[in-house]
Amino acid sequence: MSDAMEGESRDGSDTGDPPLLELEDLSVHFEKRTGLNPFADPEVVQAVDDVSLEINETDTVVLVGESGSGKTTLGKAAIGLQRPTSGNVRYRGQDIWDAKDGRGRVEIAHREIRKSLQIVHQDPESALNKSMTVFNALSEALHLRDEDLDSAGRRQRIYDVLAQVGLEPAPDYASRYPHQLSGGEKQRVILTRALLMNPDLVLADEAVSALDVSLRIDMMDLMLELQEVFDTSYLFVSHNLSNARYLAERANGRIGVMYLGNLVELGTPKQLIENPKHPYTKVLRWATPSLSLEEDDPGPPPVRQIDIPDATNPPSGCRFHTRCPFATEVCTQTVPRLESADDAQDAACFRQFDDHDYWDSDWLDADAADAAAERQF
Amino acid sequence: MHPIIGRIQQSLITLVAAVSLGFVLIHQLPSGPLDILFGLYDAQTIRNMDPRTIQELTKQYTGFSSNEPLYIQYLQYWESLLQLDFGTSVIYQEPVFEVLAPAVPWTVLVSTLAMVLNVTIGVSLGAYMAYREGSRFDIGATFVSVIVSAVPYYIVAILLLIFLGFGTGLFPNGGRYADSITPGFRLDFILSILHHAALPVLSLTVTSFAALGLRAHSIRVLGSDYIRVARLRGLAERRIVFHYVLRNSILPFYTSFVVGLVGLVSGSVITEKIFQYVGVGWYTFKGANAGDIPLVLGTFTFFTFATVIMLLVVDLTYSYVDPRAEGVGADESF
Amino acid sequence: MSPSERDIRSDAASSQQNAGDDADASPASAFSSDADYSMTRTDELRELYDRKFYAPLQILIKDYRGALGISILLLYILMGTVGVAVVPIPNQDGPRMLPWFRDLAFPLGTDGTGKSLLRMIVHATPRMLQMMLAGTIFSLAFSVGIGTLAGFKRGMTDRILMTVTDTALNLPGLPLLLVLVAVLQPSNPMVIGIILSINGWAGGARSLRSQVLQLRNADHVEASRAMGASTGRNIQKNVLPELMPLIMIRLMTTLRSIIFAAVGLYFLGVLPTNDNNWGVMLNRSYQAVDFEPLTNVHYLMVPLLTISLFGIGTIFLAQAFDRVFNPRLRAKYAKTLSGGDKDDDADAAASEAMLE
Amino acid sequence: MSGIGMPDFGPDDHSDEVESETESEVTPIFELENVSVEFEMDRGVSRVLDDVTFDIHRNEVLGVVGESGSGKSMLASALLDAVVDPGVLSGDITYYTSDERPIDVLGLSDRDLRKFRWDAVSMVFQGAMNSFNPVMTVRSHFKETLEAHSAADEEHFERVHQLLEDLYLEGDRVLDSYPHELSGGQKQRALIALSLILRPNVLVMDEPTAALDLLMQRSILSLLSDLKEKYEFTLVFITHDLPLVKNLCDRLAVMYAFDLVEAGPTREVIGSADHPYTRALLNATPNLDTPIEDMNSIEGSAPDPVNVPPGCAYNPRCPLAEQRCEEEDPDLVQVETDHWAACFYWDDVDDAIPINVPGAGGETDE
Repeated sequence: MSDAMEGESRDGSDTGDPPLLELEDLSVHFEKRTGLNPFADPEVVQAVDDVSLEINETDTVVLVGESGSGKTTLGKAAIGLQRPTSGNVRYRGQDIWDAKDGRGRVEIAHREIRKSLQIVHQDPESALNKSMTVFNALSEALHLRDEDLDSAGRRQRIYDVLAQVGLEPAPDYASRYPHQLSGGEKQRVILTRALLMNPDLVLADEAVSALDVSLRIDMMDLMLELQEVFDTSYLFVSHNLSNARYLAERANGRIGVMYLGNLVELGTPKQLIENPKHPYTKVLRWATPSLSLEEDDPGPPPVRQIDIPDATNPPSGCRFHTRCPFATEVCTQTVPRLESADDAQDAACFRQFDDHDYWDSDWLDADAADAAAERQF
Repeated sequence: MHPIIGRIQQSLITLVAAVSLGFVLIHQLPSGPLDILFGLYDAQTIRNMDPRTIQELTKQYTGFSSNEPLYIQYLQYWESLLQLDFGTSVIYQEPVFEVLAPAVPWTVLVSTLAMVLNVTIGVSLGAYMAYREGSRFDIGATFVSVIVSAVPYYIVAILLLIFLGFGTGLFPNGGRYADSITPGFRLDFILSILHHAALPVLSLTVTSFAALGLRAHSIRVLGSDYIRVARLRGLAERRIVFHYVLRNSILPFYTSFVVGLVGLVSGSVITEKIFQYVGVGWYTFKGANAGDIPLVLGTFTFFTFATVIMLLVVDLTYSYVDPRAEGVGADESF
Repeated sequence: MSPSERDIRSDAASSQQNAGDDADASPASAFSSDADYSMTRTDELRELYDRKFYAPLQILIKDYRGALGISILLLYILMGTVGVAVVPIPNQDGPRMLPWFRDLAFPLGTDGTGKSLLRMIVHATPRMLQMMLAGTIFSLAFSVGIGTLAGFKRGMTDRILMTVTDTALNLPGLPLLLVLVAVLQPSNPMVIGIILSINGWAGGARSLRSQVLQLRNADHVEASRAMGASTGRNIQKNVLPELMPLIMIRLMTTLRSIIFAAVGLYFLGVLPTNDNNWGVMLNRSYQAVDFEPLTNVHYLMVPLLTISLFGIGTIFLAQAFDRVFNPRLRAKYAKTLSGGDKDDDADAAASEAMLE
Repeated sequence: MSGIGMPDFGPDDHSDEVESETESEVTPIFELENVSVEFEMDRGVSRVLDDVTFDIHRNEVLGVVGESGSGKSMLASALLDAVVDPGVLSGDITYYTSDERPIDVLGLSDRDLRKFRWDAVSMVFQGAMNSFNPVMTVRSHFKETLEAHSAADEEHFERVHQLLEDLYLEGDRVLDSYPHELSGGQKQRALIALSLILRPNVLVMDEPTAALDLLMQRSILSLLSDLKEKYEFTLVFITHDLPLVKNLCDRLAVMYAFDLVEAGPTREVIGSADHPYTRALLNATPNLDTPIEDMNSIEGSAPDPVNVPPGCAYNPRCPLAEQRCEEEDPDLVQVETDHWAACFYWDDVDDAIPINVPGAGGETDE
């Protein structure tokens, strides 16, 4: 197993040419038409709110957050399946929606971009067409990549890749229908289909959480092995910090924490797990159960409110201020930027700057703050 | 409520479409609106009629004078319709409205009774078949339902007429009420009406036999989690059947039920012919048979109006039944 | 180095701008597999035939409803094509009102004018078949076309198409037909067929649209969109196959409704008819039946059974089609499909579901 | 299969003189003997619960851990004699009331069973999403349950509000809303309240938080331990997520291939597991503490209920498998005072498969 590549994490694009994929102030808002009266302006759900992120070659970024945090929407916007409301998505410097609409000078054709950004879904049941055999599903991928292989060559290519992901004997698996495969086998076929497109970036939308516990690590290892062979980057989406940590650490990538549409912290697994900066990352850290026998009872939830606020009218300023134990007046007024006070990871929270006027504005809930502080939270 | 506004909008569009279709069809006649006159006068008299009387006559029969530009004709057509002037019937030489008005209550009576019967039988039979799924009763009832829905309703009407009418004399062979009884608000008159309406109502009930549809939905509901939890909570079976199974299987059934209703209303044409039951359907048959365009168009407009009203009523009650309702217009699969 | 290995890496390399220096870092041995399975062209054709034709037919025949349904429909088609050539034109050469199964020359008996009922039934079939053909094609084309388009396109097109569909749905069936027939006086069976299904397609469009709406945001549709499949290809490959059961059942309902409407109009005497057909026979026969003693029943029963049998045939076939499109059963019956170690069929999958 | 025989309170190394105190503390509330569930398949009989013999102690929190397809949900349904048709439940299940009276659950008449369920033992399903009737308000769910058990009195209605408050839910707002108007977390908490209104002695929960977010899961679990203290009931928590229930459960029971393979106090089962599968599962569960190099998945896949491998069901995937494992199916053997494992070679598991969990060690006598 080739071990993780050395070298510090490649978030800075040092080689001058534009990063593989660049999201710049990306926002995706949905209009929800309420039934009351057609003339009232519809409620707007701010699923993703001005997020910027860069992904490089053979890079791995894992987005973590609760459901409703917009991580899947951001993922789909990044690979061009979801048109953003504002901001842009650039693939090797070329804005993909300009390419699609043919606006301005289009250097990389949309067809090219489309093929190099693929997706692996969470639920193996609905990600495979039930009335198509594995072979037909995979040859569809080859056809769409307009491989000029004759049918024998195509068959050979499919059998090779099936063997590669451990589905042996290949001809047997190739002629099966999805209902004749186990969950793990289906997920491997789905991964194969995406990789057959020879993509530069694969969005893995919770790709392992539907699998049995004992298969998850197997699947993540497989994805990382294939990352070497196919030189592809991964944008992994997960609500489970343990899975995220395993993948990011193995692939020497980064973890991004999403809350209610905002990217609130971005850094290496070591930085985020050992000394998280943003209070929400700490809450996620608390919520992730650990197997270690030394750690005793975690105590009550360290948030002022269990339920996630409604995404249609998110809280002002820092959106976590309604649940954050350390929230102060300042947090409700100004929106924190994703930046770093030191050379550690970026975080969208004023607490990292000790000269910020956050420190002299009063708590929203003093005893919650004391309780949290006392638990070295 | 948005869905209701949507529903009313849809009803208006349907009405306008029906009326416009009528208008267009009149112009499709071999020689346009004049064609109606040929049915009445021989070619000779028409040729030497002066144009003004021809205009008068066509206006009388169709509701618009055919020499005006098209859009004027269309507006006149609407104008006369809104004044309930549907033109004049060729075979009865009376305004279509006068011909149809007395017949409307009879058709409404039969359709409404059939609808009520259909709901009660269809729903309770369907629910019970689902509840006893796999039992001999279920298999037998399903087979009968399949046969019934495989046979057109007018064949069922004929069989009813022959075996229950001519054959055994249990029911009258046709007509709306016994000639011997003078109409009046008395018990014997009402009984006679019901006695005469029995067979038509029964045959119309068959048109949109709902049992099979409801059975399928009920079976799906019976398999869901909340039924299992309800049983674990020790709820009485009766409560589960009514408040859980029926309430939840009615919803998807509602939309397929509506299609059945439209079929039921338009089914009255043949049924009224078979049972000599003089309602709007009867006049439709008479008009179509004799090529009396104004009469047939009149009945068509009535049927459209009746269907639209019925669907509005159904839609209003629907949103009451299902709290998550977006109205019948929602894209529930049939 | 086995061909497949070089092929993969060269393939991976070609997509890389800066050809990585991975020449020697060959992937771990687990990756190299030198199995090559060449299949001749005929094998592929045999496999295609087997899966697309042989297996579905097997399923259909195995189910009694399928077998019954197919034989009934075939009977009518043969009657309308071969039967017409074999059975002579009916003429009034027989005794009047001869009951059925009395005389071999008139197996189904005769009508008031001495015409053989069997011949009348047979010779009425071709016009019915033409009506069915034209009406079904028109109706299915509209149902599938509008249903899929509305389901896929959403937004304004969806709203407009659905308004048109709802309007057609809300127009009362028979009165509309009567008006059209009274004005247009159609005589060619194809035209009549189309008129008969003028608003029949609406029900199908609505149910197909809701099915497409569900399929539209299914993961595998989104995955193939990500792979660059055009909307057309996506519909053809992922959406239509899943719609087939619904389309087939809608086809059967359309067949039934067209024939019933045609017979209804003939029964009302509204459609111009010179020769005999089932509706006219029905209309004349039901008035001829009298009771003490029970006579002329055969005259009514012959058209009645002919129409009902056709209806039952379509319903049985519709129920059987539901099974044909179930991939589990397709796998079980297809010869060329290996079951694999999960020699699976509906029961094992059911037991799996029970485990959860 | 001879299990651990009679539920003996055998000589445990606790000092004996406190007999009565430990006596009442360790009395079982449920005793399962050779409990099996079989489904008639045309390809043979599939046993989705294979001869389980086990005791559940009164007022304990028992975690039943197993991967999907291990039969753990079937065990939950068996406790309420609510196995889905056409499953056939066999063996005997004895429930002990608070005054130690044994009740044969499978022998109960329909009427008594209806009374027994929700009164003595109630259950929360995984799919909270559709455990509520979509066309009824939450309030009518509570009302009809109380009426069905003729407990629709003021005192119970008061308890409903109290329960909802304990679960951080505003009583009236939740009660008057329809299920589709509540979020996933709220629905699950309302379902827990609904299952506790008749003060059951045992609450069985089948993956209650699987569909919820991390934060909501952890919060519901900490709520549960408070509720258990306040309302004093035995909690049987069924999950595939071992770390989640580590702090909640007093004892853990591990299931594999439709049978119990290990059971014992939580710290022992995690710290010094005695069954190869438990150890493999511990090493395969992603978590934040174990270094990633030590994490590795389990080869092969769980068996299909119709063809369970002969002998010990785990032998195809077990590094310790010997000839004997392929022939005999091992019974639960007592390895510690209250710690059982179903493996012939349980004592050389230690060095064969080390547990890479911080704080875990080879110490066997805890």
